[in-house]
Amino acid sequence: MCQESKTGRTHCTILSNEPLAEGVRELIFESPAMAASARPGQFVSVYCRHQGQLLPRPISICEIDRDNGRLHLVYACRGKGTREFADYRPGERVDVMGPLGNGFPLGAAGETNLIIGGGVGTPPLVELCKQLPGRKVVAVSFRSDPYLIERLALYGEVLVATRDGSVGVRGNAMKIVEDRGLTGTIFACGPTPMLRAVQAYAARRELPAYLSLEERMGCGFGCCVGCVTKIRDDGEAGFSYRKVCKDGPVFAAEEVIFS
Amino acid sequence: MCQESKTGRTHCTILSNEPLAEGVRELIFESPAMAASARPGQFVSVYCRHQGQLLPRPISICEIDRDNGRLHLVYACRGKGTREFADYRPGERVDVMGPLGNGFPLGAAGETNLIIGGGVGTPPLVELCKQLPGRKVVAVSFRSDPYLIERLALYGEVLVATRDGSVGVRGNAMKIVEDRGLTGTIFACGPTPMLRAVQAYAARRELPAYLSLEERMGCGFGCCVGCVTKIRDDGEAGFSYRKVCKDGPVFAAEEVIFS
Amino acid sequence: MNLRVNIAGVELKNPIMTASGTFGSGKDFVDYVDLNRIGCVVVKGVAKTPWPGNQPPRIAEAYGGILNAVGLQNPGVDAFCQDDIPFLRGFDTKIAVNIAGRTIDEYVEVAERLASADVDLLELNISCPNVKEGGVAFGVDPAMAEAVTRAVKAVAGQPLIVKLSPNVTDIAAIARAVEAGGADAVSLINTLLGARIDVHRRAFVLSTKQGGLSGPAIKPVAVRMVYQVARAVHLPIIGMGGIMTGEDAAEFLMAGATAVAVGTANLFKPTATMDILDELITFMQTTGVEDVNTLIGVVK
Amino acid sequence: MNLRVNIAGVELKNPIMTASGTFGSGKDFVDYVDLNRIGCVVVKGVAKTPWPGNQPPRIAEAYGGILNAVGLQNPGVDAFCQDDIPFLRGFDTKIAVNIAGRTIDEYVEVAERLASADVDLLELNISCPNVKEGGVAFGVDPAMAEAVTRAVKAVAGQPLIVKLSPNVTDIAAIARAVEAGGADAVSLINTLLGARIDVHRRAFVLSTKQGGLSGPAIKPVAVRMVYQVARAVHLPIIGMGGIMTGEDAAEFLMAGATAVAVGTANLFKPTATMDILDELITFMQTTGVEDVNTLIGVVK
Ligand SMILES: Cc1cc2nc3c(=O)[nH]c(=O)nc-3n(C[C@H](O)[C@H](O)[C@H](O)COP(=O)(O)OP(=O)(O)OC[C@H]3O[C@@H](n4cnc5c(N)ncnc54)[C@H](O)[C@@H]3O)c2cc1C
Ligand SMILES: Cc1cc2nc3c(=O)[nH]c(=O)nc-3n(C[C@H](O)[C@H](O)[C@H](O)COP(=O)(O)OP(=O)(O)OC[C@H]3O[C@@H](n4cnc5c(N)ncnc54)[C@H](O)[C@@H]3O)c2cc1C
Ligand SMILES: Cc1cc2nc3c(=O)[nH]c(=O)nc-3n(C[C@H](O)[C@H](O)[C@H](O)COP(=O)(O)O)c2cc1C
Ligand SMILES: Cc1cc2nc3c(=O)[nH]c(=O)nc-3n(C[C@H](O)[C@H](O)[C@H](O)COP(=O)(O)O)c2cc1C
Ligand code: FES
Ligand code: FES
Repeated sequence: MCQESKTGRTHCTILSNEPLAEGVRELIFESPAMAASARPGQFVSVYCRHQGQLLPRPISICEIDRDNGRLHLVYACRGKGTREFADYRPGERVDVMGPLGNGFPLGAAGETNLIIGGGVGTPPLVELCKQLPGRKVVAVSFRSDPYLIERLALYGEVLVATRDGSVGVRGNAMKIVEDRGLTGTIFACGPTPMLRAVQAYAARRELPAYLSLEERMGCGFGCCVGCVTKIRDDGEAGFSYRKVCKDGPVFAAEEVIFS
Repeated sequence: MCQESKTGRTHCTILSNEPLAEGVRELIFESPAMAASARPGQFVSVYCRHQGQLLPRPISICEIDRDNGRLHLVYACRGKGTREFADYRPGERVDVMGPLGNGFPLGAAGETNLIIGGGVGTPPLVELCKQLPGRKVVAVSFRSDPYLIERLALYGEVLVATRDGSVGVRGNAMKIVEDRGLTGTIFACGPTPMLRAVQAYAARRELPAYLSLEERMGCGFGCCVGCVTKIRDDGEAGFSYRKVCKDGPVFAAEEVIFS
Repeated sequence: MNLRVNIAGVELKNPIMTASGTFGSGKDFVDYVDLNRIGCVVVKGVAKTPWPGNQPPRIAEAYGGILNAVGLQNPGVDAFCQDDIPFLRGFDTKIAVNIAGRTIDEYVEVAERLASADVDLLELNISCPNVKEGGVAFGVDPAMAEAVTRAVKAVAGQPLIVKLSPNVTDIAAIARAVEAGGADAVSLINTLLGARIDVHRRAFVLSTKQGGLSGPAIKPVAVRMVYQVARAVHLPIIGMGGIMTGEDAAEFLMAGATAVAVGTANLFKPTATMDILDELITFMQTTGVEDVNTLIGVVK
Repeated sequence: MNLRVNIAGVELKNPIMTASGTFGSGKDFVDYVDLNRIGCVVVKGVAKTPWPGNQPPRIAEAYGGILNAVGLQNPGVDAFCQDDIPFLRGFDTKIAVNIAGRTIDEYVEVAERLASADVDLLELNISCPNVKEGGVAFGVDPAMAEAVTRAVKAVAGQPLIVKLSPNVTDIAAIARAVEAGGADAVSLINTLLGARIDVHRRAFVLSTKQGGLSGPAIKPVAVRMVYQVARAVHLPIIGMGGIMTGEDAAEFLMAGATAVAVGTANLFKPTATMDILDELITFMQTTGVEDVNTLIGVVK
């Protein structure tokens, strides 16, 4: 049970923390309040126990289990924080704050939707596929060892690429999309080079596209102006810095300036 | 089991961490190596999990269970570190380094020994009484709620005082000693005002006396010169600063300069 | 129990303030905090015209703290007056405006614009390490610090707090200079200059290479400086730097601060201001302190 | 893999040194550390005659660090030469002697006494915040820093490292001054001035009120200063301040240090030097670095 309150930052009980692939784990924790309000594409801030490491680790919500009051996160063990998370055991507590950000615009769904993911950009696409209306084609890529494929396959056709070619096409998800000339309303989450390619492809084909961005965060809820990204506007400079945590993490592709 | 190594600082498994009195607990942990070499009056450094709090907490060894490879500590929950210790559960690990310091000079035991303790100065007296030869009279005082009395009673007569008079004499252990005019070779551990009174009493009665001192520590093993106390010498200044952690914590009473 | 303190004639209901740049103008906190309970909200730095701020990454983690290089992104004083003052005036709390500038003239223009605005205090930021012209030159040179203080004080419509940089050899000298320049109060410390390298990417984490270190890691430096400044000037002091708990707040008061500001703690615990206020009250209760003013400078 | 680095003509087998005052003369570490594996042992500050040091308490805890006010307690240069040099010469490691003094003459006398001693390097401590005359005045004034460096260099029998204080507005200026004075290398940083108040006792924790802050809390300040100094002078730099891991060591090398010193980490983990060396080697292996010298100053 979560101690729900207006603290924002709550102690939540861990239900499971199992490996999904090499260096990738799924963490399930209890929070009826968060599960009740969460939307696809939102994220939560997970805090370290190590009190030298004070910043939140933003992790997308992979699945929302409203019935049981649970959230599922899928995370890669990379730096000090996520490697710490890997050791958590069921029954232990973790400090979480969320849900945060705006998530994907479900109302923008087309008849056909092209869902594009790379690596740990894939997790939020599971709940997105679950809730997004319309036909869904999913193209996802991984370094070598794919995960979450079966869950995505519940909602549409899934096309897989791996960097080493061990599973599916060799290359990244955009190679599949380009080779097949796939179209539809695009929802994408993944590394910046992939998102840049999505943006170019969407522009060329004149497809509506939404990109979920990453940036280093200080607070995760909008107060520090730490997590900005360049968003096109009419001002003198042609852009202004907007907050990934509060104004995003999802932005319309044509607004985003990758620099 | 302890991962014994030359690290000095070792992960030890906690076997028990039960309350003995209001705000006082006994922590039992496993360490065959430490148990094999420990002597009465030595201490260990216990480290916090909170990585903002890096300094060791020096805690005296209360009992040495060589047969089972265990050490017993008895600690008061006072500041941030010891309050953290209070939450540890059996099966969890704690970082400990030791045994440290020199302990009580067992060879100095007299025919009659006067063992004087106050508050959390009492714990090391249990193992001392266990190992010290000769007759033992024990005078100990507490704020209100005495502890470790039954264990001390195994080795000699125990006289108790409490500050509020709720148990035994009202006052501190030195009141008992003075009132009864007790004599013998003195071994004492407790708050500075009590040790100062012990020193004066021993001088007046010409009794040999050994005092276990406290000071704030940086390292606990002698490298930082942080934990010094004034020890009489022949130099110009009449004293030099000696390390409580390495040269002590026990010093002959006539050497100590309380300032 | 009395929690009221007085900063240059402005009475705060309690000594808990927010540190500029860590609380926006409070809007992001209404879900977590009752703004009516905060002594004074110090808003993020406001300049004459909108500033874009620095490129990302603007945030790096440090042990017990964070490095930031926000670079005073702000929408300018006009947008501030229009959007933020009415919002904050909806609550029973004092408002202090942190002023950013690149030249004396720019500082003066913001203060002039605010002279008729409905705010309670001005805080002159001559110590932002994150923009080349963010006042840092003013903050490290006593003569320049005095000059900019004097110029802004001449046009200020509200009592003037000057915010000091810790990146100096002698902070007491800077404090004396701004006192001579007419400051009504000083606040300290701003962030310590620091840097972090990502050894895998072989590059600085922050786009600006160096940034400002804040959080509990800097608290001992801040307490030392508050104590030094309290001995050097007769001005009220707003103490800050790594305050995480009510006892931390009490520590700054005892070192000589009249009020304290909570900064980085807001970022990872949005209820920090309330929690710290509650803990300060508990600390006063358990130690028998009737009036918070009796804590100020009690340690000599 | 090459780990050898060269400090002013003295070749260290690896870039791991100890920070003065945190390792004694190594005797307390023989149970935990193979001294033969340390690039250079920098011993605790040594003065002309024995110094008693400050009254206790000398240690206070800070978030992610410690405050110390040891005050350079030491037995004097004669006792050092008699007891510590023979001990350390029993190991295959370089020896650097940290020199403490109150006046230029005192520094000079220690250096003269050591000129004929069997040690490899001298480290001039003009930055100890813990004794009124512990050189701190020399460390914050470029002209004085240059003067004391020149005087000691004139009599030094070994290459001279000058240890810089971080408690200055412009550390690059001090570094340039000691370079002009003839320093062969610089080491930085010494501790940051800080203080801690015990709010229950209403008193400073340290007997000296303020002390020196060290440990991971200060690392970002240290990395920034190493980078600044590397851009200001042509001398080899020994980087230190909060190094806890091999990656921390790599960070200082990349910022421009030729070698690094491990300080506070020794206190709560006596194997720290060995662990950091092993981790640095692992870091080099996994990132394909053949020669540690290629890391030095690689981040621009
Ligand atoms: C909106 C959003 C959603 C995300 N969703 C997921 C997800 O579902 N699964 C997943 O595995 N990862 C996700 N990430 C990336 C994840 O936040 C980082 O991998 C993680 O923060 C790294 O922390 P660390 O302690 O392992 O690394 P460290 O290097 O120790 O982290 C140091 C600091 O840098 C920050 N940081 C490091 N890498 C990143 C990054 N790529 N993006 C943002 N901050 C970073 C950390 O949060 C921390 O503050 C997401 C990032 C964002 C911004
Ligand atoms: C040789 C020795 C043996 C001791 N044996 C015992 C024992 O058996 N049982 C027991 O309950 N206590 C004992 N103490 C006291 C115990 O070390 C402190 O109560 C404890 O360190 C307080 O830590 P804290 O985190 O609760 O307090 P905090 O105030 O959070 O501690 C902050 C820092 O101050 C140090 N510190 C605070 N109080 C003391 C103190 N009285 N002595 C030394 N350092 C202090 C802490 O170690 C820490 O480094 C002993 C002290 C010494 C020196
Ligand atoms: C993200 C961030 C932004 C900041 N922006 C400003 C600012 O605009 N103006 C200013 O005077 N100080 C600014 N500061 C400094 C804080 O107000 C405060 O002086 C400093 O962070 C120390 O306090 P702390 O350790 O409690 O954060 C900023 C600090 C942070 C962390
Ligand atoms: C207990 C202690 C004693 C110190 N004594 C000295 C000294 O005698 N001479 C000196 O130059 N620096 C001294 N220092 C400073 C360290 O050498 C080092 O510069 C500083 O602690 C920063 O490194 P760290 O964070 O790794 O400890 C001392 C530091 C500590 C913690
Ligand atoms: S992380 Fe603070 S505003 Fe986005
Ligand atoms: S605590 Fe370091 S020498 Fe005693």
